[in-house]
Amino acid sequence: MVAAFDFVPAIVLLPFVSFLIALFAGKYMPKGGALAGIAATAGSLLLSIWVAISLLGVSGERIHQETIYTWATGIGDQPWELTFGVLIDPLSALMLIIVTLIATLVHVFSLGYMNDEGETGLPRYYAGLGLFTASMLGFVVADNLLMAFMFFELVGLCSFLLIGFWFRRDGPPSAAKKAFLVTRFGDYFFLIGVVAVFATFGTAQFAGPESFPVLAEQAVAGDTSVVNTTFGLEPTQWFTIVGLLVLGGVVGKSAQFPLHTWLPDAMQGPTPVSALIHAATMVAAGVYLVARMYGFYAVSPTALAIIAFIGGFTALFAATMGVVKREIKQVLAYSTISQYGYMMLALGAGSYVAATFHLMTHAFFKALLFLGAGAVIIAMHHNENMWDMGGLKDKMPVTYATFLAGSLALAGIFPFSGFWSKDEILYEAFIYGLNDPLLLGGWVMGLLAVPITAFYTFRMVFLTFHGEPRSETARNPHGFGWNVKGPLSVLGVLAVVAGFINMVPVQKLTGIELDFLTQYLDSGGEGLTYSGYNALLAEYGGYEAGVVGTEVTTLLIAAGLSLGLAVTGLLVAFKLYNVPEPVEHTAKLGQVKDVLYNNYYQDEFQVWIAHRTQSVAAVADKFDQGVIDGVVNGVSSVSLFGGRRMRKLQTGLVTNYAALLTLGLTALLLAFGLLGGWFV
Amino acid sequence: MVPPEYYLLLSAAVFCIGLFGVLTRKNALYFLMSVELMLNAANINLIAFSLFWGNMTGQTFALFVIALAAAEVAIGIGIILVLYRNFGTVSVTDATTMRW
Amino acid sequence: MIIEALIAFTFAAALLVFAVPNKYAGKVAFGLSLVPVIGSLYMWSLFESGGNALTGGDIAFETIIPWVEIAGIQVQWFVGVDGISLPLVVLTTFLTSLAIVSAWTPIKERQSQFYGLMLFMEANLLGVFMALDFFLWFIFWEAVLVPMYFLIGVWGGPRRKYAAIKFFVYTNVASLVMFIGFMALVFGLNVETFGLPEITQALANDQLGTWFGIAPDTLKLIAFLALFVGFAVKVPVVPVHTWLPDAHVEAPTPVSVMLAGVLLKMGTYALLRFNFTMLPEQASLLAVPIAIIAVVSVIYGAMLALAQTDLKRIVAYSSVSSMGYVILGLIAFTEFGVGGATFQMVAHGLISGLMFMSVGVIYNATHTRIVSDMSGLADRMPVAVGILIAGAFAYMGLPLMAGFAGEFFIFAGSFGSTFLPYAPIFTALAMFGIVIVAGYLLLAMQKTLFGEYRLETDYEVTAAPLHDVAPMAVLLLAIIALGVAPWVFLDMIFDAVAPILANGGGL
Amino acid sequence: MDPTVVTTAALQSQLPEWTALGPVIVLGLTGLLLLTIDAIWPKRNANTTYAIVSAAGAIIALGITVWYLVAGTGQETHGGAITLFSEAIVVDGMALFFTAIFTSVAALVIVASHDYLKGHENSAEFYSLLMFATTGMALMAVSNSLVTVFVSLEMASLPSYALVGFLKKDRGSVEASLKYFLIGALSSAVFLFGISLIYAVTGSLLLTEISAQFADGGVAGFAGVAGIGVLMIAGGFAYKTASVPFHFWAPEAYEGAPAPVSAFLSSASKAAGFVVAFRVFAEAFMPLLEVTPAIDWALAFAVLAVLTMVVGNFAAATQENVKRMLAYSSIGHAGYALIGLAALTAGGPHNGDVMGAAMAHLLIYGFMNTGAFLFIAMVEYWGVGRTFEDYAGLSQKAPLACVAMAVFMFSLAGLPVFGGFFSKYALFASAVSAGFWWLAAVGAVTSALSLYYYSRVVKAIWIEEPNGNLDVIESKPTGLYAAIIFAAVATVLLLPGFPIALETAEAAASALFA
Repeated sequence: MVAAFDFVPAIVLLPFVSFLIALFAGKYMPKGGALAGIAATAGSLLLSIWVAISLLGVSGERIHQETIYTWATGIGDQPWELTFGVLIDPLSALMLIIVTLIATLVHVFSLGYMNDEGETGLPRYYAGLGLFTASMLGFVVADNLLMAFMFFELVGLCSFLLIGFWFRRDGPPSAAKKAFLVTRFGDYFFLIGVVAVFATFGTAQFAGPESFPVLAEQAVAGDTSVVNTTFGLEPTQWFTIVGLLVLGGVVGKSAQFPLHTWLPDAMQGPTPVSALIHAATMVAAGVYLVARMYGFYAVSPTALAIIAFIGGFTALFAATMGVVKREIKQVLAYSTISQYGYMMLALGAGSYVAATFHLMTHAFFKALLFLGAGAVIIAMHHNENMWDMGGLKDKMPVTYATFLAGSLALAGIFPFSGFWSKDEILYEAFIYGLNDPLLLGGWVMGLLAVPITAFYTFRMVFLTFHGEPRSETARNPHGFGWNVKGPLSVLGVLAVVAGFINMVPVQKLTGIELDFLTQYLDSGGEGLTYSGYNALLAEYGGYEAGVVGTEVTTLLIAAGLSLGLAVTGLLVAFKLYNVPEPVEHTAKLGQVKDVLYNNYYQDEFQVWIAHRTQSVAAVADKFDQGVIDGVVNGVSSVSLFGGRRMRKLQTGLVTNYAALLTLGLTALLLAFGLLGGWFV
Repeated sequence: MVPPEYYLLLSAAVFCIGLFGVLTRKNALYFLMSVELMLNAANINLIAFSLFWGNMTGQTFALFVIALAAAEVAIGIGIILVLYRNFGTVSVTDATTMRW
Repeated sequence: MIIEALIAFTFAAALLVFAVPNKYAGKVAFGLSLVPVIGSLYMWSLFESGGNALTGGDIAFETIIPWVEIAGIQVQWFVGVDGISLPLVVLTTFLTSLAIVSAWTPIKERQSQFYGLMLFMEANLLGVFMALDFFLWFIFWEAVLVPMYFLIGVWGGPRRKYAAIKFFVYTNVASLVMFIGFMALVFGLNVETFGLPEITQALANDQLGTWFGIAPDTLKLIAFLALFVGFAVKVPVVPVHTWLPDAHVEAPTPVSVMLAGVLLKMGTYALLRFNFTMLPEQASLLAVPIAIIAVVSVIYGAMLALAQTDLKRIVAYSSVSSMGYVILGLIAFTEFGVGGATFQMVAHGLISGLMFMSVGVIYNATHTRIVSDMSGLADRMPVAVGILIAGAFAYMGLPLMAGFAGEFFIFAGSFGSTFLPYAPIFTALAMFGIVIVAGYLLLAMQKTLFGEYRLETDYEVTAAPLHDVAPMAVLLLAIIALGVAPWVFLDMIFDAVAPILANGGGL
Repeated sequence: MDPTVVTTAALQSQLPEWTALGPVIVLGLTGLLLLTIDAIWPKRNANTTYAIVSAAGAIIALGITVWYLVAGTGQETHGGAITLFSEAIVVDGMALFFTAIFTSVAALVIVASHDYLKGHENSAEFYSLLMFATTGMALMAVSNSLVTVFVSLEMASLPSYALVGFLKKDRGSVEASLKYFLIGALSSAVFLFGISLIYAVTGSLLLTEISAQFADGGVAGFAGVAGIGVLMIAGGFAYKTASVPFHFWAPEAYEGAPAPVSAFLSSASKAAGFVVAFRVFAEAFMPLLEVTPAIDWALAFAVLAVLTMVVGNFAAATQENVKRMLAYSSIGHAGYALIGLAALTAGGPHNGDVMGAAMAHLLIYGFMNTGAFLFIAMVEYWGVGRTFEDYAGLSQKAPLACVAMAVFMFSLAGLPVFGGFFSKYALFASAVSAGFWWLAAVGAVTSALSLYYYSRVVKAIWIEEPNGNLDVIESKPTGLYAAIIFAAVATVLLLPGFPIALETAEAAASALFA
C-alpha cells in the first residue's frame, strides 16, 4: 500500500526542484520558471492535504516520525546522531497545508504582479520563491532542533535574496541586509540554544521517548541523570535559560520586540514575497518553532511567562506604530508584528491550540491583505502612499470585497476568522492570567491592542477604497487579470470561513462539538498532544484556569470585551476617515506623533549600535596597525639599530683594529687570569 | 745561571715594546719593525728555555722563526710598495676606503 | 610507496613546469596538478581508518627509511596518513589545481616560474601533512615558506617586498621558537628516533626525565608554550596575526587562495598533532588562556574585518576570526570539538579559497579592491557575483554548506566541554562571531555588488571568463557537498581523534 | 663491506707510509709546476693552461684524499693515525676530511678564476699562490707539533696576503691586503709568543708531549705563564678563523680582495684555522681543563663564540654592500663553528659529536659560502655593481645562477630545505647534549636574524625590478657558472647526503678524544 507518509520528503523536494529548474533553466522557459513553481507548490499542497487526511484515518498512524538521512554521527558509547528526519503530526500537517497553499497562491499572484508588469530577473525570483518554500517546508517537517535550525537559517537566506530582489536600487539591498542581520542576531541565541540542547540532552529530537522534551520532563520530575546541566544549575533554571536562548531565534524571525525592526523595512521586497514572508514562511517559523517544542517550554514556566509578556507587549507596541503610517504595506507590516505578538501571548499563556489557530487564520487573512495591497499597488502604478489613493472600491470590486473580508478578520469582528482565534487567545490569557500577574499584564496589553488594530485596519481600508480619488492614478487605476483575482477570491473565502473550524466559545455555550481543530491537534502521538501539554503545564508550570463567576460568564466577559473594543476602534476609524476628503489627524497626537512616526526611535537606536560597533572596529584597527603591528616592526627596527651600532666598531683605521684586538685579548687574559686564579 | 723568570720578564718587556710600537706608529715600516720585535721576544723565550730544558727544539724553532720573519717582511714590503703607489703614502691610517 | 610517488611526481612536475615556455605553463601545470588530485583520491578510496597515527593506531601507506643520526637521535624518512591528515591531503591537491586555474587570468609574466613554484609548494605541503618524523616534517614545513616568499614577493602587489619579508621572517622566527621547544622535549625524552608516534607514546608513558635541572612538568610546559607560540603565528591568532593581512593583500589571487586555504591549516594541524596530542595535560593547564586567545581572535579578528575598506583585507581578517573557532574546538578537547576543528580546517580551506578567488575575479575586472570605489557589480558579472554571494553565505555559516558543519561541530563540542572551564561562556562569546561575520560581509556586499552600477574605468566591465568562474563553481559545489554530507570526512576524523581524547587522561 | 672498497683499501695499505702525505705533495708540486711553466714559456695569455693545470692538481689531490678517506687511511679502522717526521706530522681522518674541504674549495675557486682573470697579467702567479696557500692549509691539517703548526700557518697566510692584494692597481684590493697583512703579522707575533710560553712551561713543542706534560705535572706554580700562552695561541687561531675580537681584518679583506680570493679565504682559510685549532686544543690542551687552577680555554672559546655570532650577524644585518654583508656573515659562521671548541668538556662523552658537527658544518659551509662569493665574483666580472640595489632583478638575466644564489643564501641562513640546516642543527643539538644549551640558544637567535639579511639578497635578485644597470651583462662566463652550479648542487645534495658527511666527521673527531 502506498502510504502518504512516504511522500513527505517529496513535499519538500518539489519546490526545491522548482528552484533548481528556475535557477538553471528559468531563462529558457515561458514565464521565467513560474509554471514549474506553481506545479511544484500545487503538488506539494495536494500531498500535504493527503498527509493531513491520513492522520485522521481511523487505523493509520497519528504521528509519523522517520529518520531519513544521517548527517553526522559521533563515536563512543552514546554517540550523538545528527540526523535529518520528518515528523508529521497534526501540527506539522496543518502547517504544511498553510505553507503550500499560500505558496501556491503567491506563485499564481506573482504571474500578475511580476510577469505582467514586465520585470526582469524572473528566473531569480522564482528560484528564490521555490527555495523559500522548500526551506520553510523542510523546517516544518523537521523532527529535531538542529534540522529545524538549519532550515530556519535557509529561510533567512531566502528572505535576503527576495527582499533584495531589486538589487539595482539602494533600498532593497539595505533592507535585505538588515533583515538577515537582525534575524541573525536572534539566531545567534538560537544556535547557542541548539548547542546547549545537545550538550544537555545529547539529542535534539522533538518527539519520541528519547526526545529532549521528554528528557527534560524526566529531569524536572527528579531524574537528573539523563541531562548534563551547566554551572551546577537546577534543571528548571537551566531549561529556562536554554528555552530563552532558543527564544532568541523566535524573537528574531517572528519580529518580536526588540528585534522587529527588520520587518517593516522588508517591505522593500516585491509584494507577493511580503505576503509569503508574513503569512506562511519566515515570520511564522518563529511561532511554529515554539509550538513544535512546546513540551520543552511546558516545563519551564518562567520562560513561558516571558514569552507571553513579550508577545503582549509586541502586540500593543506594534499596533501603535501602525496607526500613523502612510504606506499601505507599512500598516500591514506593523499589523503582522502585532498579530504575531498575539500568537506569542497565546503560547506563553499555555494555549497552544489558540496560537496555532491564530497562526492559521492569520496566514489566510494576512496573505489576503498583502495580495490585496499588491493588487492596489499594481492599480496605482506602484505608488504605495494611501494619501494618494481613495475611492478605489468602485474600480476594483473584487479586490475591495476580499480586502474588506480580510480587514474584518484582522480587526477581529464577529464572525470572521480572526475573531475566533483572537478571542480564544485573549480568553485563555485572561483565565490563566487571573493566577499569574505577568500573564495578566500580557493580556491587558493584548486587549489594549484590539481597538488600535481595528482602528488602523479600517483607517487603511477607508483611505484606500473609500472617499474620493486623491490622485490621477487613483482615478484611472491599472487593470489586472485572473491571476490576481483568483488567489484573492480563494483567500477571501478562507478569511471568512476559516474561523469556523474551532468555535470553542460556541461549543462552551451550546455544548455542540465545534472544536475540530482542538481535537485534531489533540490526536497526535504521545507527548505531542494538546492535552499532554496542558497536563505538563498544570504539573510543572502551576497553570490553573481562573474564572470570574462561572466559566460561561468569564467567556462572555472576555469575548464581549474584545469584540466591543474592536468595534469601538472600527467606529473611530469610520468617523475620522470614512469621509470624501479625509485629512490627517496625527497632529492631535502632538509629540507622540513624532515618536510613532519614528517607530519609537528603535531604528535609530539600532543604527546607533551599528555605528558604535563600527567605531569600535575602527579603534581596533588603529590599535592593530599601531600597537600590535608596531611592536612587530619595532622588534625588527631595534635589531637593525643594534646592527648599525655593531657596524661602527669597524672604523676603517687599522691601528684601531690593533688596539681593539689588544684590548680584547688583554681583557680576556685578565678576566680568565683573575677568575681562574692563575697568578696566586 | 740566570733564573728563567728573568728571561720571561725580558721577553715580555720586548713584546710589550713591540706592541706599543704597533699601537702608536702610523708608518707602515715602523709597524713592521715593531712586529719583528714581538717575534724576537718569542725567540728569546724559545732559546732561553731550550737551554733550560736541555733540548734543541726551541733553538731550531727560533731559526725557523727568523726565516719566516724575513719572508713576512718581504711580503710586507711588497704590500707597502703598492700601498705607496695607490695612496701616495706609507701611513697605515690613510687607507680607509672601506669601513663599517 | 604511493606517498613517495605523489610527492616525487609533484616535485618533478614543478621542475618540468619551470622548463615549459611561459605561454603553455599554466595549462601544463594544471594538467600535471590533476595527477596528485587523482592520486590523493585514490589514496582516499583505499584508506581504511584505524585510529590515530601518533597514538599507536594504524598508519596507512606507511614507509620508514632511516636517514641520519644526529646527537644520538635517528632522523627518518617516515611518512603515512591517518584520518586527520588524509582530508588535508585531499584539500591540498584539490585546491592547488583550482588555484592554478584561477591564476590564468591574473598572472601575466614569468608564468613558468610561477606555476613551478605553485607545484613545488604543493609537494612540500603534501610532505607536511604526511610526514611522521619530526625532522622530515620540519623540513617540509619550512620548505613551504620558500616558494611562498617568492610567490608573494615576485607576483604581489605594490608593497609585496615588505609583505614577503615580513611573512618570511615572522613565520621563520616562529618556527624557530617551536623547533627549540620541541627539541627540549625530545632531548629530555631519550627517544631513539624523531618518529612522532614514538615521541607521543614516550610522552604518554611518562618517559620524560629531568633535563638541565628542569623538572619534567616544567619542561613540558615550556615545550607546550614554545610550540603554541610557534604554531599560533602560522594559524594565526591574535596577537601574532599582523603578517597575515599584509601577506594576503599583496599576494596575487591564487597565492592568497593557497595561503588561506592550506597554509594556515598547517598551523592548526600542527597544534592538533603536537600540542594537543602530545601534551594534553599542559593543554588542560592552559585551557583558559588558550580559550581566551581563541575568543579574542574570533571577535577581534571580526571587528578588524569590519573596519577594513579593502575587500581582500576583509577576507584576510575574517580568516583570523575563523581560525579562532578552530582553536576553540581544539581546546574543548571533545570529540566534536577536536573533530569539528579538523573538519573546519578543510571547510575553511575551501570557503576562504572561494572568497579569495571571487575577490580576485572582481579585481581582474575592476582593478580595484576598495569597497567605496565600486557599486552594483551584480549588474555586470551576475554569475561570478552569484557565486561570491553563495561563498559569503558559506562563510557566514549557512547550513548545508561546509562552514556551518564545521562551526556547528565545534560549538556543539565545546559547549559541553569538561576539559575547558567555563566552556559554555567561551563558546557563547565565540559564537558571537557569526553575527559580526554576517555584518561585515553583508555590508561589503551591499556596497560593492548592489545598488546602481558605478565604477570609474575607461573600459567596459564584462562578465568574467569561464576559466575564472569554473574553479569557483567547483569549489562551491565542494562546499555544498561537504555541508550536506560532512560524514565523508568526519567519520575518519572522529576515528583518528578518539585516541587523542582517550590520551587526555579520560578528561 | 663493498668489494671495491675492500680492493682499494688493500691497494692503499700496500703503499709506503709517506704516501699518506700525497695530497700535500701533489698540491705543492702543482704550484711549483705552474712557476716552472711560467718560467719556461712566459706567455701572456696562458690563463687557460694554468687554470687546467692547477685545477687538475687540486682535483687529483681531492681524489687522493677522498680515496684515503674511503679506504680508511689513518683512521680507526686501519690501524689509527699515521705519524711521520718524528710525530711532527700526523695523517688521520680529521686531516683528510679538512684536506677534502680545502681541495674542493680550491678546485671551485680555480675554475671560477679562469673567467675572472681573463685579461689579467701574471695569472700564473695567481694560480701558484693559490696552490701554495692550499698546500699550507693541507699542511696545517696534518700538523702535530707547534712548529709545524706555526710554519704551515704562515705558509698559508703569506700567499693569502699576496692574493688579497693581487689587483695591485685597485685601491680596495691594496687596502684590504695591507689591513690583512698588518693584523696578520700582529696576530702571528701574538701566536708565536704564546707558543714560546708553552714551550717555556713544557719544554716541548710536540702536541702529544705537551699533553702528557700537562697531564702528569699539572700547571701548579706556572699557571699564569701557561694560561697566557694558551690564550695567546687561541688568539692566533681566532685571527685565522676571523673570530671576534681578532676579526677586524676580515670585512675589509673579503670586501677588497678579488671575489674568488674572498671565497677561498672565507671558506678554506677559515676551515684551516679550525682544523689546527681543533687538533691543538683537543690533543695538547685537553688536560688543562681538569688541572688546578683551571685554564678553562673552552669557556674562553665560548665567550668568543657568543661575541662572534652576535657581532657577525648584527653587523651583517645592515650592510649595503653584498660582499661586505657576506664577509660579516662569514664571521658569524665562524662563531657557529667555534661551538665545536667551546662545547668541549674534559672527558665529555659528546666531544666527538660536537667537534664532528662543527666539521660537518665547515664542509657544507665550504660549498655554500664559496658558491655565494663566486656569485659575487660573477657580478664583479660583469661589472654590475656591489650594493643590494645594483643586484636588483639579476634573476631576469641569469636565472640559473640566481637559483643557485638563493640556495646558498637560504642554506647559509639555515633554512631546513638545504644542507646548511642539518649541519647547524647538528652543531646546536650536540652542544645541547653536551650541556651548552645557552650557546645553542644564542646560535639559534642569531641565525634567525641572519635570515633577514640573507633574504635581502634573494629579494634583490628575484623580487626587485632591474633598474637599468644590467645592460652591461653580455656573456655568461662558463667557468664561473659551472663552479656556482656545482656548489649549489653540492649544497642541495648534502641534505640527503648529510649522514655521510656527519658520520665521517664524527668518526674523525672522536678519534682525537680516544
